[in-house]
Amino acid sequence: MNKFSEYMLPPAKSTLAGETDALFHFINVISLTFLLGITLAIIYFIWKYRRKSENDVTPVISHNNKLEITWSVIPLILVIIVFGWGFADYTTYKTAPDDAYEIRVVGKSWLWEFHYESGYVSVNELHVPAERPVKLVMSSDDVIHSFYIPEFRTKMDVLPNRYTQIWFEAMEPGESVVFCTEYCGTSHSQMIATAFVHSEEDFETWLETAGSADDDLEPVELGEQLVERNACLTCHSTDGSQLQGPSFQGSWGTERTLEDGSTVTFDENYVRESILEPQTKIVEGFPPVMPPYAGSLDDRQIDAIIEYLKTLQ
Amino acid sequence: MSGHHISSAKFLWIIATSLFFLTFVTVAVTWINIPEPWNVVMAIAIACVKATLVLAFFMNLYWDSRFNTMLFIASIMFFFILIGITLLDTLFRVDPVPSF
Amino acid sequence: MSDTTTAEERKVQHVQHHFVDGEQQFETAKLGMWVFLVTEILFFGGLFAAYIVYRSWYPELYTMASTELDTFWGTVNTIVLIGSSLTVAMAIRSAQLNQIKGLIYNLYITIGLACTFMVIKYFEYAHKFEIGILPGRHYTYEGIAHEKANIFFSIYYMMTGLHGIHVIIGIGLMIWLVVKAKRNIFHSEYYTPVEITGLYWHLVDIIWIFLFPLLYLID
Amino acid sequence: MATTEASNIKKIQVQRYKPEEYPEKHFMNQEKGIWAWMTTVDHKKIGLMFLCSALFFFFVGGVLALLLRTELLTPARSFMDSNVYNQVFTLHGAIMIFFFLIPAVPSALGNFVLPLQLGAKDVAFPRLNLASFYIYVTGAVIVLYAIFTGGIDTGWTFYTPYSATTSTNVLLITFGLFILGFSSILTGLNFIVTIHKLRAPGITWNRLPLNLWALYATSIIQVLATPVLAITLLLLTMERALGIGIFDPNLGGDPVLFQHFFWFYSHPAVYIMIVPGFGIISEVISTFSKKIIFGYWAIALSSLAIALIGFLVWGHHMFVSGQSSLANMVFSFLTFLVGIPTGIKIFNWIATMYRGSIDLKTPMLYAMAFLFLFTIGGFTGIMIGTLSVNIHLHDTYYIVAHFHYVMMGGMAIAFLAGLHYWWPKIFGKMYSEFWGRISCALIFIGFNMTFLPQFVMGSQGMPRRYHNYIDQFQPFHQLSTVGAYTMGVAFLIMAAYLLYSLLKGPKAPANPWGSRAMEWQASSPPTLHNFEHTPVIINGPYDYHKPMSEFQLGIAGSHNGHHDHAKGSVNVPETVTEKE
Repeated sequence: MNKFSEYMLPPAKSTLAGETDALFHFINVISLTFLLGITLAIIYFIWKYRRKSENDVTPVISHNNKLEITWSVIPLILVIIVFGWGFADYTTYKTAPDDAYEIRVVGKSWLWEFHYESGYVSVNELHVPAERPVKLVMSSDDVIHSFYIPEFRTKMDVLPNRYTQIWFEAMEPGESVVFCTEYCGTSHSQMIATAFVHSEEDFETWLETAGSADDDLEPVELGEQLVERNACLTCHSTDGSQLQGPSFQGSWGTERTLEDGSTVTFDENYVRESILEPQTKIVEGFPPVMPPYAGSLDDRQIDAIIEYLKTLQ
Repeated sequence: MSGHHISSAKFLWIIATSLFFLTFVTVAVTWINIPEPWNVVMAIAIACVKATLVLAFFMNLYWDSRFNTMLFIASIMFFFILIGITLLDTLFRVDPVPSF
Repeated sequence: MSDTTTAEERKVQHVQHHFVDGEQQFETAKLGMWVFLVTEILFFGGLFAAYIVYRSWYPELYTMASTELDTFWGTVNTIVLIGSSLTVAMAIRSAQLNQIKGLIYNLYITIGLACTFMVIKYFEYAHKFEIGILPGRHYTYEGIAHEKANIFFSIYYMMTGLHGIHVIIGIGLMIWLVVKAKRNIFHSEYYTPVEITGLYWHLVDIIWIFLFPLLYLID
Repeated sequence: MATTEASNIKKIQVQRYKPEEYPEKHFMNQEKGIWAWMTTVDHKKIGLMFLCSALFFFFVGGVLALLLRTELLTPARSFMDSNVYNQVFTLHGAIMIFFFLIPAVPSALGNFVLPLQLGAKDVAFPRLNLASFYIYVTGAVIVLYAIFTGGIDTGWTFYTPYSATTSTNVLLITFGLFILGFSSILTGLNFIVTIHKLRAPGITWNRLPLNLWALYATSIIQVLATPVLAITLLLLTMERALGIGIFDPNLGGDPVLFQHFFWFYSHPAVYIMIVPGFGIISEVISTFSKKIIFGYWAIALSSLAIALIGFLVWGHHMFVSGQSSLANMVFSFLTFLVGIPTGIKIFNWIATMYRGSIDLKTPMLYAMAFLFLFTIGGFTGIMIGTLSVNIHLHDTYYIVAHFHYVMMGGMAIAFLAGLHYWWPKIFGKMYSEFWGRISCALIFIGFNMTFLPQFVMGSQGMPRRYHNYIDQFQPFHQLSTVGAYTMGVAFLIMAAYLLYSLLKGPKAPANPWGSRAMEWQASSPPTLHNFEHTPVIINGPYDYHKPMSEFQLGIAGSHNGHHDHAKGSVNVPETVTEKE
């Protein structure tokens, strides 16, 4: 039985996961016991009391109060236990420890931004320390998203008009996948991030060097990395195929027709404007869905992206 | 059958007059400043009395089959379920505040 | 009363085939109407719920915004609607007593009052549209210093608008009743349509009885 | 109630009326021509028209489901774009729920059976019944038109703010569903009034077939919940048309409030779908066990209890939506309470089979499949009603699997049980028992193959509504797709043998299953006015220990009867004029 629950669940990598798994297991055991009993009873009755002739006479058993009360009260007791257990765990999920390390999460269609206290912003990469409570304060820039890390057993909707929060404590260094689980439009299923769990020291080092790690890269190389890191490729391909947005391939220097019929040249100014304020000039035939990157990309990074785009001829 | 109760014209006029009077009262109480939340309570209470008058004597629930009254009460009850449980959420939200 | 059918025949000709008698048919129709009124109450109930939730969040908004609504005309409209409820009740009474003329007159007065209500409503709306209190994203009025002022008026327009639509439907039903009454279809044994339209009209009245203090009388 | 009965007893002269076997004239040929069908106020024809429309939409929804499963064979794009995929799953959900599940049992089968089981000639408001059908058609036409002019990609839940901002045809579709809601309301209204006012002499509340108790509970939900959906959809329509801002955070509104409004309808709507299924299962199990139902009142009242508590639990769809912890606690607790009456029903049905005379005909086979599948659906419901576990499982395939076990494994299987049970009554033809069982077994196997893997991948974290997925889930998805195809084949077999039965099937006797219920005392198919006499009921609908002759009584002389078999007089509670 234990094997069964283990097979069903992903590895438990946060301190709270064990609690959830135990309850999951408990409900499974009870349910399967009942299901087995019910199924066997059905099969046995079908065989034992099969119709022997058209004139079979059946006994008049209209009710049995004792029996009926028994099978009402036992499940009632069981579900109250399950409720209490679930609620107790839930309150733990809800109350973050005071010393939790705080990270801001912003959901945008269709990427996750993680803001650290140092001012560093990473896209689709969540870096957290192991063995230390981490609190995520989350909000959305557009529609409702939902932040879900299966291996941590934690999930919360990310709302556009309010802050929500979750907390967890990762047990050991490693990587876990982050999903968006509230349907948010076209590329909902590509709104995937990775949670990197570092040991305490590694995390400190990462945090210090995160902003400057790219300093010694060539602009084109940096641009390529940024395009990948910032989830541009969710909507813009580099091989000419058409996704939610126009492909980068062969775009540089071409004329683009906009929604209002006017044209614009795909040059430095247009790329810069489209990164910072994507909604102002939408190319004809594409939905206005790109989130603005103002605040998360600086001038040097934008220049690097421009250099990279120039190479995609 | 209870469905064919015939009210006298005088009786209908009495009900209507009380309704007019209560309308005046509900406007009048806004001239004296009753503090929150009692002004709301007052306004709703008067409205409920008026609604009850209409239900009982214009819509004949007073003489009608009890089941019809029950239906009406059920609809009010389910309205309270809708608003009551929704308020359990909307009044008790505790949102975190980002520290940076 | 010029038709040649005897009283006995008139008694039964309106009974549909699947009913035992007129009494059963009358009770059935009335029960059906009450069930329908239940759905109406929950239909408006959704709006009342939205009203209550937003009022509990922004009480100050409601106090500020309701000053834009004219209590005087609100009161007049309340009186008008209660008056029309009275005439509908009188109309049913006339039908019960076989006074077809009285029935028609009372229905005429009701229609008149309902139209009065709508005309007043029209002027209230027109005034608001003029100063920029338009529904939804078209809202441009700047006289209320609250960022959610548009939502109060969205709720206002939804509630009074839907109520207004119900009044218009009511007027339509009354006209239909007048036409039928003139064809001499109703009599003391058969006045089911008058009765159930009356129930509908009283409910419209009751909803206004609550809308009036909730929207106009917030001081 | 007992005192009312005692004071209302009156003596009625009765005689036995045996149903006419293989009638020459019945409701389908008494009035001919397309016009007679279009303008009919006969509840049986309206029920049939509903049945055809519901089956049509079941077919459409099923094809969409197969498209989805085919696309999900591979982790990346197989043959549909994300946008197309999103539209297809939205339509699959919306069509199955609003056009099949909700009307299939009440409006289609219920419409046909309800007056028959009451011994009435028709529903209380026949013209309203027809109006209900045309409102359904209007809604359907609007929605179909909207699908071909832009579609919709919001998911069937229409959550704001996505539904307020997406460029698809939300306005038209929500308007279509708004209209559709009135069809549901009118049917519910009609049923409530009919059950109250049009019962044949002798049908007291404790002789009401359990199917009618279930339909009664369903109607109450329809009448109380659907108006809230109507106003919610209207507000959403206005949100798109005018930007009223009540639900749209960009204009200052609150999206979670929309979820409250939406689920206030849509959770009870789950019971609109499943409770009538309970009614069918009660009828089928009793008939094919040839035994009095165990715990009549427990089953009857648990339907009402489910209907009532069903209104108090909508927030369990919103445990991670950002609603307050207090609301979460209350909703979770109430959710578990719904489990109790549901469990009671399962136990009562099994107890009914104990010492019965069980004949495993196709409808009974479906009922057994129902018991198994619905039990799984119920227990996984307990799992996801639990607050802490729900945090992990919310919006994953576990949820998808759970509600398919309840909706498809529960409701659709019950519908099929009902369809096969009443098929001879409706059309007067028998179908192939052999192919019926084969198809049932295939559906059972295919169903489990489709949805059991989804429990596993859901637990492992596979989110729902995903066009692309990470590679580790591929084996489960492939197994699931194979299962879906198996079901598709099974449904084709069913379509074939049912069509064959219509065209060339042997004629059905009036009461092929030997049931005691009222509808089987009419001929197959019933005549235009159901019964040529006024039926009188002196026994409960499940009193298999009493002779058949006591179930075929009618008021003596109310008909030019040619079968004058027995005459006598019985004491009958005067229910028709009974007051509450």
